[in-house]
Amino acid sequence: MAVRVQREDFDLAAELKALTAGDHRIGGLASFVGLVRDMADLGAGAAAPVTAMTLEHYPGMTEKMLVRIEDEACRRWHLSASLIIHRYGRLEAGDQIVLVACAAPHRGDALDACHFLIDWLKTEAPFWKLEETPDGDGHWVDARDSDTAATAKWR
Amino acid sequence: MAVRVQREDFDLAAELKALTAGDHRIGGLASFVGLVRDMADLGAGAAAPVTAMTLEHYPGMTEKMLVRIEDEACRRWHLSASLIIHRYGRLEAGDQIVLVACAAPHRGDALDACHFLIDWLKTEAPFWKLEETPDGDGHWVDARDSDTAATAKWR
Amino acid sequence: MKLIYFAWVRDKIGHAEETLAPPANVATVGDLVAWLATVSPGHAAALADMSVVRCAVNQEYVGLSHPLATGDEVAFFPPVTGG
Amino acid sequence: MKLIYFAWVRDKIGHAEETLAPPANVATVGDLVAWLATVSPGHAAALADMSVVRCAVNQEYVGLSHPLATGDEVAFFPPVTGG
Repeated sequence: MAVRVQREDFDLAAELKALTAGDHRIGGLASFVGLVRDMADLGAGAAAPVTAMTLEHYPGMTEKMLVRIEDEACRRWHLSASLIIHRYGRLEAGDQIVLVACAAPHRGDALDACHFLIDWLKTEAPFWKLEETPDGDGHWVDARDSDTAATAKWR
Repeated sequence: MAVRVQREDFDLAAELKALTAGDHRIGGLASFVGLVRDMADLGAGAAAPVTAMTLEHYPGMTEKMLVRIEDEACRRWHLSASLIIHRYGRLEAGDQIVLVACAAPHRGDALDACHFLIDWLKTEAPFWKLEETPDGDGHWVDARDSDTAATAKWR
Repeated sequence: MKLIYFAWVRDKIGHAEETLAPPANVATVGDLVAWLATVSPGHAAALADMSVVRCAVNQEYVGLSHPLATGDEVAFFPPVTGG
Repeated sequence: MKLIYFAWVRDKIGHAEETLAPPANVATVGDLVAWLATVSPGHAAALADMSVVRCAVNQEYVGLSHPLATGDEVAFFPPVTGG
């Protein structure tokens, strides 16, 4: 069970390997990586190109919320190990933003907990995205109703 | 969209990296890795130690079923890329058995398709596990009702 | 007709595949199962409970009523346990 | 009282944090929002529509009726968009 909030990129391979290393009770490892897309959804099917984004967060509260979300996952599912890494700062299209990974004796626990963590994190962890468009403008990404709905299904 | 059935281990990092490389429309990458557990479920909470297992399959039909399952996922969700790797032969506790990975513009598609693929594969792809216990005995793993139920929810 | 067996179905029958020529009145998978049970005690034991045996004809899952044709590849095996 | 602002709330107010001493009749978050709107046009603009502003007191999400104490760390920000 671990949470990291960092500016640096992460090595997906090394993180996943470390999560299961030496624990042969683990039958499944589910993971999700969020990546910076080069297009922003503007709603109604419209999209705009994005060259980069800056992720801002609330130091202290971020870690507190991520630990709480992870604790909640451990209460709901039987997990052997879990990891949340969330980056902040300036990221470019294709860059990794977030990693959520859950290892468990049974695949259902790993898969459901992983899905729960990313849905919950999206509506509870204090991060904000400022997208840069090619004309040099920056605009703050609006929270999406679909994210709120995704979290609601776990309540 | 790719399916591989192989005796050799796979490099999780390299596979995941290749799946998203260069496609900046991808916003999420969901993956599941199945690992050989050192304990077998005997039902009713009982378990027995397992030192290794041998995975047998039906060459030809296996690939055909995996391609069909992957096609079905692509019909149901908007995916940018997907990959199924399933090993056969003798594997030891902690070894990787299977990788399912889905990349998509939106996380929900990647997560749901990944979950679907592993559930469906478990009841449709012609693989059989022979578990070895420390006393040298081998026994064929029984299909689990829970796997059939997991697949049924996607129908 | 090519017959292929996997896992404990193969263990009970004693070999992984064989080529057999069933009599002309074997028209379906169910007929084939009944006839195979007369071939050897191993075949009979392996196919005694078809609720735990699956059949594929030409690499497609089929039921007992599926019709058979000359040259079919017919496989019998337990419910699958991969993943 | 330490006040912290993020994202477009900060952009509208013009700075990321400040220490203010609200009058004694500011007992809740709702009171604080009303008082802050009098501090500057930027504050007023940032907090004009509290349906799109979240508040955390001492790093816990709270509603407008949440009571305030001296020494609280109060943060205002838009709905979160991480992940």
